[in-house]
Amino acid sequence: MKTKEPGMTLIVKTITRLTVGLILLYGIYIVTHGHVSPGGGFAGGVIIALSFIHLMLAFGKDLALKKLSRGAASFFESFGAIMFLTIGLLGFIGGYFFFNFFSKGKPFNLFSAGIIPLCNIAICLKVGAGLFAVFVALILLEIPIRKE
Amino acid sequence: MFELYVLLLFMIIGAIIAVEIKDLLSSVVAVGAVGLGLSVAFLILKAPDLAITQLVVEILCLIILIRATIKRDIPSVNRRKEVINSVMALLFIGGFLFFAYLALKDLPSFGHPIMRVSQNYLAEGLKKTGATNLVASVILDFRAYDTLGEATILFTAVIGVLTVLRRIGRKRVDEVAKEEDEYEN
Amino acid sequence: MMIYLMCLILFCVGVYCILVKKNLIKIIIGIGIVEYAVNLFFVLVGYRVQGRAPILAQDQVIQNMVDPLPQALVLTAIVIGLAVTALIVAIAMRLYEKYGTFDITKIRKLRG
Amino acid sequence: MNLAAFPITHHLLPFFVAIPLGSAFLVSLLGKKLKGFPDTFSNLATFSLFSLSLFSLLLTKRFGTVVYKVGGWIPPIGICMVLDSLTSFMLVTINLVAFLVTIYSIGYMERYTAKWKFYTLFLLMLAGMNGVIVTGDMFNLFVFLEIASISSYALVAFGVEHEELEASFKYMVMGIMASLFILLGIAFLYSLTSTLNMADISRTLARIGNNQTVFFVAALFLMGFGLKAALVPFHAWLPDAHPSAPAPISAMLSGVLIKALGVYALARIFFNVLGMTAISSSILMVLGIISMVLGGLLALGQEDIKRLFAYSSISQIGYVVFAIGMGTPLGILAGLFHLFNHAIFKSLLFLNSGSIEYATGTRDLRKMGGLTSKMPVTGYSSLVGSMSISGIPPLSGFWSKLLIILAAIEAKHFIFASIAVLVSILTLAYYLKVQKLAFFGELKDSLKGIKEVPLTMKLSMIALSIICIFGGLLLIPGVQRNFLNLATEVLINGNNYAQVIFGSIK
Repeated sequence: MKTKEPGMTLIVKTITRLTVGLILLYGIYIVTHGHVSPGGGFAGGVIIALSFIHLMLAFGKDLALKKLSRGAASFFESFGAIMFLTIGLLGFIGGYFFFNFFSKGKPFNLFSAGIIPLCNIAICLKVGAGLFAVFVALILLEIPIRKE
Repeated sequence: MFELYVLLLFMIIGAIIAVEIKDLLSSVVAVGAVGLGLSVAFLILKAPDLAITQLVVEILCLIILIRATIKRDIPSVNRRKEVINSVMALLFIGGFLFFAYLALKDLPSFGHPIMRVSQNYLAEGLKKTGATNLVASVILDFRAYDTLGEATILFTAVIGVLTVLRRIGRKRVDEVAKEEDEYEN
Repeated sequence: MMIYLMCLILFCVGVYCILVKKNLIKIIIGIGIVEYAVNLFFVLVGYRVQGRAPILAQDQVIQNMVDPLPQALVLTAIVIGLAVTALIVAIAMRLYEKYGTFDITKIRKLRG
Repeated sequence: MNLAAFPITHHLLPFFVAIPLGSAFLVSLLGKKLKGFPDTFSNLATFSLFSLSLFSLLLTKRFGTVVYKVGGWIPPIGICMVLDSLTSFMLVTINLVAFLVTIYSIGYMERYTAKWKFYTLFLLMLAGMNGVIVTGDMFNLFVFLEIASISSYALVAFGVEHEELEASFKYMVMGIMASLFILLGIAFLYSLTSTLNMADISRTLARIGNNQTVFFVAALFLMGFGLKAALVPFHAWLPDAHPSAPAPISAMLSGVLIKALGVYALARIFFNVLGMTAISSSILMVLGIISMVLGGLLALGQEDIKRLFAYSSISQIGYVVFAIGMGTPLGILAGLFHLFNHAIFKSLLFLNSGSIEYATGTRDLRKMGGLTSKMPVTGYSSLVGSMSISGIPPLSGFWSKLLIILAAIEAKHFIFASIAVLVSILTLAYYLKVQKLAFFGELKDSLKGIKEVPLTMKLSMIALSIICIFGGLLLIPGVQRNFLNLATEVLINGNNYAQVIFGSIK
């Protein structure tokens, strides 16, 4: 007789263990290659958030919160937002708000397109952390069953 | 473009099922099907960025909606038909579609957009921004200011959700309530 | 033309749902459908017959691309839709917690 | 990049959005840890925004229309921000009210939990409104409209009690519908003109001429922005949403939000982008008149003080839309003047109601009485606000209503003018009711122990009532020429907007 573990069955847990890293990696790939292939900060951010949510659904909330605590999530969220705004403000170096002040690099390379990859990373931080925070808040909302 | 018609028909039928079916969970699943259909439609319409985004957003929305509906409420939605309400809605929709039909006549026909401004993005996007994904060059360089707004909207919604889910909103008049509520930490 | 009209019919299905249904979750679903329809309409507007996706490939000259601008706008609109859905679901869940139902006819503390 | 061709002062334009956004992010990052940081920092932010908006008045006077190219892209390729006289007029109105309301919030919001969330959402709402006012791009307008709307949905539910959540849900459904109608309209407009820049759209539409699509788009925009402005067939959410919010937010919603998202956007789009026709003019006038009458009649029967004020907002917005809808120079001038005045006295009245709730814990008029003796500042400032909104000379409301009626007579709408006079009397009736029930008469026994509100709340109420008293001075020729007339000219100019914008791109 085992004590009841949080989360779903063994099959789900095993598969989750195998796939969650891949999902996270795929999200990071999508973010960093946003300027050369389809995807971008937003889609990648959602995928990264989904990988944590996946973890939470399979193993229960404690494990996922250990990997990424709520304080950290809200910190990353604000940090991503400030980073994006700062990139915009740094554009004043080139003369305009949101001016693409970085060197453009060689097309088709990972390090090209000036501020675009940086913006992607900022958005990814913001979106991933923000959506994770929303999801955790919704999960933790315990609704008492009421009898009228 | 035949497949697009089939797909749209599928989406409309899925939407009608989602609207009319009694069970809430089935309804949510049906709307998920519509969303996935939309994602495929984006792919057919040559918008891979949107297809990826729509797909992941759909998954997230479904998880949130299922979380909201599962084990809640009696599945039977109130059957009391409010005839007047439906008739009014149908009248509004009829009028809307009629005027929309008139308006659509004056639009450029499907598949032949004018692209007066967009020509510049296609022609100069790579040279001026260095990004080979022209959609990325539009959202993060030509129209980066919009994207700032978009990121802010998401930020607003997150703060909004955390605000709405607070356990206690008001302090009682003479009570010195603790500042932070239980959702904080 | 026909395809635009079908897209607007999808729009109207959503509007009908919002106007007639009395269940919070159904209303949220209606909003979702309307969002889909508007996003699809925007992308349809930018489609070009025999067009290619607006992504350049190495050593290849591609002509006749579809319009990238509506795609960028719809990307923003999808995010807005997600944000709105998250917030409205949160409010609906709080309402469920307070009233014990999703039925809007039973949630009536306010008069008008 | 040649900076010299572009005066350095023009670079302040993005800061109308960047300051509130940056402070919102910082408040959310640090506000939880540092006590008192949200209060001071938010007040600093709104104060600097107010000073900037005053400075922008000078800027438009000196340079005329300023067009700022975001990212250095020439419109219509990139997004542009536009600062013309109407913009700076609206900016002054919004940021003035926002500044005074944040001062008030220091004291008032002690009653609620999680103050930093309040300030974050408040600043985001302000950023959204400033963004809507400052932008020159159609889709960008939509994006910032959504920022302002979404934060207001959350703020309406800030108290998380039954009524607040319900009102917020209702408001949210209506608001999302409105946004989606607007987005559909933008999609049609983009397909027709293949551009998103407002000036460019205006130029293209003038070339295309009359078109069924434009008519449909106008209808969609009327529905969308009409919902945001709470014109009468679309008003159902307002009397629930505005009273449910905390008092400073009610003041912001009724005072400036419905004007920035509704009236300003309607005026800008109908006058400068789509072009005003006789039909749209008469539709706006009729909607204005209906809102005026219905709002007034419904207000008369209310017992809840904030609900009464909310219905009164519908009525007064009716005045503004009616006056602007006339399309004559005097009409628009009167409409804008009334918009400014209404922003001041309606926020004053909502702040008063907040003070009453703060002190007595009730919003029911029947449970009040004789409050002036205990709360002199609230009592007298509310007297000033009430008399001003009902049009008692020499307070500011009198002058704007007089101008509206004169404009109606000048444009030969005699029936509408007489209705406006009658509604003005109606307004006086229900505000006298408020004064009689709440502030005069016998002090109820249950209210013996109440105290006047804290200093910060008093300060902002006093400031607002002083502006109410001296608001009429804006009609002094010198001031009027620089503040109101210039803003009026922008709307009168109509489709010439495009020439002005493209003429001032450097």
